[in-house]
Amino acid sequence: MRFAVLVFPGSNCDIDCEKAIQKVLGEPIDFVWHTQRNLDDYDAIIVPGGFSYGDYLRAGALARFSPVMEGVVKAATEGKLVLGICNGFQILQEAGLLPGAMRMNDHLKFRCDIQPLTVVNNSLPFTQDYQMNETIRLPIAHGQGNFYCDEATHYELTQKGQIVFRYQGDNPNGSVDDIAGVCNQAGNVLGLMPHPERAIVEWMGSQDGGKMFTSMLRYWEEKIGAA
Amino acid sequence: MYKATITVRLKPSVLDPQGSAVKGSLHSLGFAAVTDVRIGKTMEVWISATESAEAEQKVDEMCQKLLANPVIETYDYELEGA
Amino acid sequence: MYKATITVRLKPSVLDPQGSAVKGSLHSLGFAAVTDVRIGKTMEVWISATESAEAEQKVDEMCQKLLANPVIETYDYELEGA
Amino acid sequence: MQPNQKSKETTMGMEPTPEEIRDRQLFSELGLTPSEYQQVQHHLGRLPNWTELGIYSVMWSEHCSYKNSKPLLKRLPTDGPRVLQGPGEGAGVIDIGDGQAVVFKIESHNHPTAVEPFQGAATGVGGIIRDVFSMGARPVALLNSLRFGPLESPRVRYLFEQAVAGIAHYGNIVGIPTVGGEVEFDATYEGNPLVNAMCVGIIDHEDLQQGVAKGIGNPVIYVGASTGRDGIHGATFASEELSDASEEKRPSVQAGDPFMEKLLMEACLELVQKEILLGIQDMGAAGLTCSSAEMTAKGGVGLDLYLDDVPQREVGMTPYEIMLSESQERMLLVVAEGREAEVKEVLDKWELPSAVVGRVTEGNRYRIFHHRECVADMPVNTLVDDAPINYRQGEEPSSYRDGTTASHQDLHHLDATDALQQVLRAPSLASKRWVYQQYDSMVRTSTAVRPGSDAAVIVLDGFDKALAMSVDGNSRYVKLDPWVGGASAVAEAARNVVCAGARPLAITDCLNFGNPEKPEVFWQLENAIDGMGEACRQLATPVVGGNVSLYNETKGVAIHPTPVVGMVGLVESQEHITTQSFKQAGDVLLLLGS
Ligand SMILES: Nc1ncnc2c1ncn2[C@@H]1O[C@H](COP(=O)(O)OP(=O)(O)O)[C@@H](O)[C@H]1O
Repeated sequence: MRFAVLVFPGSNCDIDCEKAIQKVLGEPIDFVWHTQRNLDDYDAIIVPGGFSYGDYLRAGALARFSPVMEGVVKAATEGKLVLGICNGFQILQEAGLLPGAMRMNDHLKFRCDIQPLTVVNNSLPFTQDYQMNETIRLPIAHGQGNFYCDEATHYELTQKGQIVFRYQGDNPNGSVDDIAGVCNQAGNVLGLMPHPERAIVEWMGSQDGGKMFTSMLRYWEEKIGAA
Repeated sequence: MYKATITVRLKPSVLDPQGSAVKGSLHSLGFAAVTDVRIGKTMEVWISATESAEAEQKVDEMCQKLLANPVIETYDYELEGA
Repeated sequence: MYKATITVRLKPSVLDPQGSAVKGSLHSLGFAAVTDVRIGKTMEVWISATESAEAEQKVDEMCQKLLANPVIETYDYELEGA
Repeated sequence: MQPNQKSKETTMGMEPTPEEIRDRQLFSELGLTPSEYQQVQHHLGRLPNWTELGIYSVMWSEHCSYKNSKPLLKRLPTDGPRVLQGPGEGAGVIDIGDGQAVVFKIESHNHPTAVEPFQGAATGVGGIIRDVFSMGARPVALLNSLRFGPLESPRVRYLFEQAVAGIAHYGNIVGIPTVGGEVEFDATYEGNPLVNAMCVGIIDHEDLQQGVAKGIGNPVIYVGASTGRDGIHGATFASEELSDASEEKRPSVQAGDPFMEKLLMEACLELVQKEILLGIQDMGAAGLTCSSAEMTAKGGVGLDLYLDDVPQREVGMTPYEIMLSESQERMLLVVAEGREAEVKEVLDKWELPSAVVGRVTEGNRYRIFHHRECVADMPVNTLVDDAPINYRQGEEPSSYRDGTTASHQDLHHLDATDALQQVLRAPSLASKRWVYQQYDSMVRTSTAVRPGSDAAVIVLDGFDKALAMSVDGNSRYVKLDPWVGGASAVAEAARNVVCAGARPLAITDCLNFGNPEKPEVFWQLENAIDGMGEACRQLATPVVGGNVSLYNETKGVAIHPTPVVGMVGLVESQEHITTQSFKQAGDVLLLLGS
């Protein structure tokens, strides 16, 4: 399974994603510069965290016009896996690949912590190795993770199982319905504020992020096997 | 040369955490008469264009494409010769 | 009831990285005619006051005390009955 | 060469002519004494013009020349078997085996923070990061040491909240984890808060860079943010007491752009990997002046600078303003002639503005050209090496002699429970979670011990070893006894590093003191340095870099003497990493030491 990690000016977690994929899966992974349009060589695209274009204007707003986003849209349409983490989630929202928008955290401060989450949908390519309603702990680190969508959209997200993770306990940013991660209707594009790539080995404080990557690999292997 | 002053606001239905915080601060500073605060962005964009219709069309386009996020924001603008 | 629309801008000499980044993006989106972008804040504050002089004095005071940082920012405002 | 001696129009009015400067003693406005002005005349063999005098004034300020502290700093031990670079470059460098080294330094941004806390603290972080990557090292961790007045004061709360937010903003955006620090609240800092920032980086020995200009005819390349009128005179400002006039004096505060810093860091590290650079230095205090003059002097060469080619953010800037601007996120590079295109390719990829702004010349002249005219011409060594040194005398304060420094309270009447609660409630001792939750402490996925324990631990990719780091200081101890206080700051840092499972390697220090022209303040400085030096000798942890921040006073009253020690230690194996928390019921508690 070939992974691409996108690199925008201001991406910070690109290397962390690479390290995580190598450690957990050992699959090939390339850094792809934001000016490259074509992502046809890859089976999965990771849009990493960080501060693309300094988060100026709105988080993700400037990055979403990068040439590489053409490739991301194409990959998403073709049913390839697209995973947006933190800033990557914001970029995918700005690009219209995921619903909703982010506001500043309700307490107006950046928040870094290890946060308990509930897995709300474990039938996705990204979550199949988790248990339904399992509690997992993943690091969060963001200032604009306050997920917003209007009521109609929220209803739809609920109905279609697009809410994938919810914050447990104290909501760290004020997001609607404690939403921490959502997917598109087809289920092949996932965005989440927490950082699975930061929860891989014991000394990180949690190892719960690994299953997201093993889920993705299993999904791909089964798909290849079936083809 | 034209100057567009663009105001981008959160939609009224969207809760504004920054506005609430500022309201709270104003209250604790003794400004009890403040009943609501909403915070938005103001952007001044200078454009070289020969006529105002041309400038206006451009400003409108850049607001729709980039400067405002229609999911949570609205915009309006004023244009003046500069 | 009055509504004050306060505009807070960075002083012209203060670096506005956000404005520069947005300008860069507008250029790469094809808006080559944009020569400069500066980004500030707009705040709408609703105040209960019986007359405009009173409201004005309050707005002025809250701008000075809290809403603008005089070291790097300037402000102006408009007041209207609401 | 006789530079243009006519006056120039500036935003602030007309620049004075050399004669006016002499006749009206205007050098004192730049912080130069009559005797220093005489020395400048002597070095030039003529009257200096306003630009030249401005350059001398910043180069000879305490901040750049250490004119008050240099004789004392010489007393610190700076050598050791692992020291690859001691004081004198952007940051200290310590060998950690396997061909790798750790690069680190601490620096103050006290005065800017007092004026504009968010930007002041943020740009302090930016400056120390540049110090580390200008050595060629990849920054891997940030720490900070904060001292503010009592939180009961709304003004202090504002300053503190904004400073923390500024530090978080900058470090988070650049993508370097902020893994540790310390916070103390005390009335002594009410008008003069302290913000000291430390950065730690990792490097392979062969990648080590120097801030030097060499190779006659080689181009000097400017890269990064364009130059504006920000923070002109910041360096002299940092060496003066704070007064109400300070805000007036400052045309405008430096504002930081952490996004630009991130691009600058990646681009510079890419140039290091490509082995293109002959010299690299960041434009920190005193901007283009200090960086270019130091590189030139170190290289034993001369330099021609062409100010028209310097990227500028504002129109109509004078040579004085361009040379003294403290706009942030700017670097100066020297490469071999002919390699400009290769450099440009990398800088363009990172979308960074850059320009060739000068050439290395033979001899020792430091010349500046503006609008095709020579506007300054000085022997560069007189700027850097001939800065006047003040040999001051300390004097033991009488309160110390009669033992009244400490106000002895009768402790017998205290109820133990009550006392404990008071101690636990004290903001200086309470959990600092509110602060460090705002810092991304985990980005780069190498933080094995996060903030909240004794020292932070960063693992090194591909190795079993790790680095422990801590910043410490206790100003009340230093106030009571500068020697003991200085020594105990080093000892505390060492204990913290050891408690994380590491062997202490070396320290960097930031000396935050009052006005050294006062004999008691100088005495504090002298004794604190001696105490630190002795502790460093005993622990075999040399001092490989640091920073001095003097004139920390408000209305003539000095802060408590506050040396802050940043220490780095080596954890040999990840199995040795230990943390502060109790692990499980039934474990045995042991008390070690006296
Ligand atoms: N408190 C200190 N202890 C040890 N060394 C110091 C201290 N303060 C400054 N130094 C060293 O003196 C040198 C002065 O060089 P300089 O280039 O002027 O430093 P800076 O860039 O910090 O202004 C620096 O290398 C610094 O590490």
